Amino acid sequence: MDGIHDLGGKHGHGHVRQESSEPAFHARWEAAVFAMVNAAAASGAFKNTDRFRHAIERIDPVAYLSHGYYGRWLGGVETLLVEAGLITTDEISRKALEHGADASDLIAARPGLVPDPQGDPPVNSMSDRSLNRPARYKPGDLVRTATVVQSGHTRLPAYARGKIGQVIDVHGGWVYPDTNAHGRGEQPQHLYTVAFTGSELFPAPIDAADDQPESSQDQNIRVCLDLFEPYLTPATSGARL
Amino acid sequence: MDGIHDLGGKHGHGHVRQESSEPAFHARWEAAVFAMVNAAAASGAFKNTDRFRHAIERIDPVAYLSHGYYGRWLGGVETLLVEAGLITTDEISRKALEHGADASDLIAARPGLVPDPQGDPPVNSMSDRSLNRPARYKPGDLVRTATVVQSGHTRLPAYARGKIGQVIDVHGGWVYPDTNAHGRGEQPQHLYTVAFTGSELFPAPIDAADDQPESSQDQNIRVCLDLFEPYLTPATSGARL
Amino acid sequence: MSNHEHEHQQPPQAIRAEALESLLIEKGLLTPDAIDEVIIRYGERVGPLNGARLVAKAWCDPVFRQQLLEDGTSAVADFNFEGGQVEKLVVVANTEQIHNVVVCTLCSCYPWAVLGLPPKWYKDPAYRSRIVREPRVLLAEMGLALAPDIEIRVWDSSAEIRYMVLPLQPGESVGEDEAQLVERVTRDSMIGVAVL
Amino acid sequence: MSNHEHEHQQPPQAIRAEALESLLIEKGLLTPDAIDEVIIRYGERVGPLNGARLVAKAWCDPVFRQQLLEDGTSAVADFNFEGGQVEKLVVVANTEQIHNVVVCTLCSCYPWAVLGLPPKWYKDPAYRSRIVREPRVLLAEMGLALAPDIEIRVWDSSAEIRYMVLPLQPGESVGEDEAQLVERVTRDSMIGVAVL
Repeated sequence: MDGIHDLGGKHGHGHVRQESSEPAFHARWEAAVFAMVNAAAASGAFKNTDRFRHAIERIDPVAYLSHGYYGRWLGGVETLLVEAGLITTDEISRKALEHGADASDLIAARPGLVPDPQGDPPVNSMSDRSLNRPARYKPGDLVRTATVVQSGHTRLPAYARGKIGQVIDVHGGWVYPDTNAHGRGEQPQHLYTVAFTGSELFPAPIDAADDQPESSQDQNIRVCLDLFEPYLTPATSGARL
Repeated sequence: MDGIHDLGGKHGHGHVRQESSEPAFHARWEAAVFAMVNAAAASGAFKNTDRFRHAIERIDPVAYLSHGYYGRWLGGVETLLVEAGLITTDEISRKALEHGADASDLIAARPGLVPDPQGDPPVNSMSDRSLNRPARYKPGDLVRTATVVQSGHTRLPAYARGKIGQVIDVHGGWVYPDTNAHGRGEQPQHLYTVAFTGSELFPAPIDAADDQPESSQDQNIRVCLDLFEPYLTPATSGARL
Repeated sequence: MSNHEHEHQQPPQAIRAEALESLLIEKGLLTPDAIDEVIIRYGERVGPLNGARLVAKAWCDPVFRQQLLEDGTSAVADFNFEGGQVEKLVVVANTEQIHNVVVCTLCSCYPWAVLGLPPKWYKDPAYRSRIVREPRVLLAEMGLALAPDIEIRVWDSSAEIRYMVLPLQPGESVGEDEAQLVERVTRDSMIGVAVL
Repeated sequence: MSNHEHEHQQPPQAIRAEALESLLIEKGLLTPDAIDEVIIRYGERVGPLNGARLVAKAWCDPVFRQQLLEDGTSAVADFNFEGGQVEKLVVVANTEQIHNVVVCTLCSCYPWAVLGLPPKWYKDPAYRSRIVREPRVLLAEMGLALAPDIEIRVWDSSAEIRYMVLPLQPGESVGEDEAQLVERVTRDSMIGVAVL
């Protein structure tokens, strides 16, 4: 999906604000959300992390940008608890009003009317899976990434689509998030680390004025991503690293 | 730029909410913003619409999605008034507190420390310009759009980058927003209407399950955009419409 | 609590707009009259009635219809509509096979002089994001179910050209005079999210 | 006004989290103990000290260093760190020519078992959007100015592999023992937004 979560390379998000002596949790409610996500998994509201990640991707875009990390988790887990039938949106909203919420407060959760099927429980809690088929690529191979991805959850970010990179590591078979998030099975795939030049991912603008050099023209940057085999096709030419 | 404003094709923004008997303005402040934008232009805070559009693109992304159309205009005009030195951010914030604002309220404006130069005033208030050089393309020609654009303002949306379409109309020379917004001159360019198939812009996902047909597979959709010549290169093959 | 609720009747951007208004008035950059003028101009004089007059005339007058479709800008010039934002007007005609719909994905461009100011939904993220990707699905959600064999043409207003849809004339209206026909034409039919 | 201010001390998502917490407790899906356990686990037992121990050992022990870089997962196994989120660990070493930095642009993946929970900025849009596009500019803003001839390698954690940076040992620390060296290693140096 082309969602608000896919932030790599986007403009306009301002400056990084570092804190000194930052605590693990800034408030008790953040730890409560953490515990509730664990509890939701234990109660069967979701069976794998891919599904939870996708639930977060589906929350309200304004909430995504403004509610913080645990606010995003909260929206995601509300969605999954509601979709699993363990709780209703009305129950949460009524309780929130009792706790002093404003009726106009932004609600992050976006439960679907017809949720994806849950699918089978994971074969095991780890994500690596042995595969009988050989890996299609080996270190040094040039690959081109897909321009189009699944309409739901995917782990190929928009900024790395339709780009040529070089395989630098091969990791064996891993659960495929694109299907696993939607109850369509683990469908394990070979996983590769692929390195790209910064200028391949973010080339110089077509008509940048000479007096406005973009940092993307920095020739000494590599970006590496871990990509699943279905995202890749062989490339015959392209910058070797 | 790859900003929050570039909404075409993005997922997660929910349902369209239509109103019956909608007024021109929902509140007096919306009309006040409209008048203030006119006043800012009259006072020289900006000299062309491209610059104003880009100021809106630069506002805070959460404000962009949540403050509404006139809220976006407000952020844009605040930015331009501050950058022009007509008013300070502090003055606005102090006055807002007097008017009952919360200190924690989200501020949309994002004035730059070193604003772009204003550039020359427009040759005339219209945007079409006669050009001595001939148009490179004619109706029927296949063209491919750029994958990369200016780092600032541009009118080539992300969803239409790196795509093949067919020229269906030729409009003569027009002021080029990509330079005009940044005080780098009108640099008029030939303008074309280019038609794309829906499946060129939004192809079917690489591994969509058969039971989840995406609407993007609808074969009976055309999307037409008005594109400036620098965005285009000749294409030799591609779906004719 | 009532105080709290009262304060929340105004969204923060409204409070900030009022603050900027009083600052600009203090600095002599804005007159209160200018606001009233905007309200009157776009509330009364500029609106979709202008577009409706064009549509009704095009239905009645084949020569005008042809002129409107071939060169909308000059066809409209005689009407002396005010309202700006239409430097070049392109009018696209619906047929039995083709349905047109207008959007501006990058901001909210709209042909003010012929349709007035756009409705809120036209400017909101949901419409701008979805109409180019899944127009048939979205139009159906908005109440316009189009058969799969009708081609949908989406016009994304990415430059200074402004688009307006010429809707099909309803069969039952044939024979009505122009003034009656004007009454039938809705704003939404000229954006392309409805038919008549 | 004081009532109003009081209500605003809690952001809406905090209120909603408390509401969900009491609902889940009512329904028997959550015990209050579970929250305390999370606070103790990630506040005390899981944190960047684990990673610092790895780094200090790698600085002192060339065999361990090689094992850590070649197969981080098994090199770390003996430490029995708790905390999850490190099914496969890849440790990337800074050199005089190459500087490494870690991000997760799509969510906020982070090697919990060795670094604890990530700092807020790691999860916020500014870092996630900019570090892949303009790492040299952003690192300089964050206080780490790298010469143009130093190659920057950004690791975007897009699958289940987790990355940790092995920083260069400060020259003045050579000869210190492992316990002293552990004290020198900062969380930020293991993410790659600082050097030592």
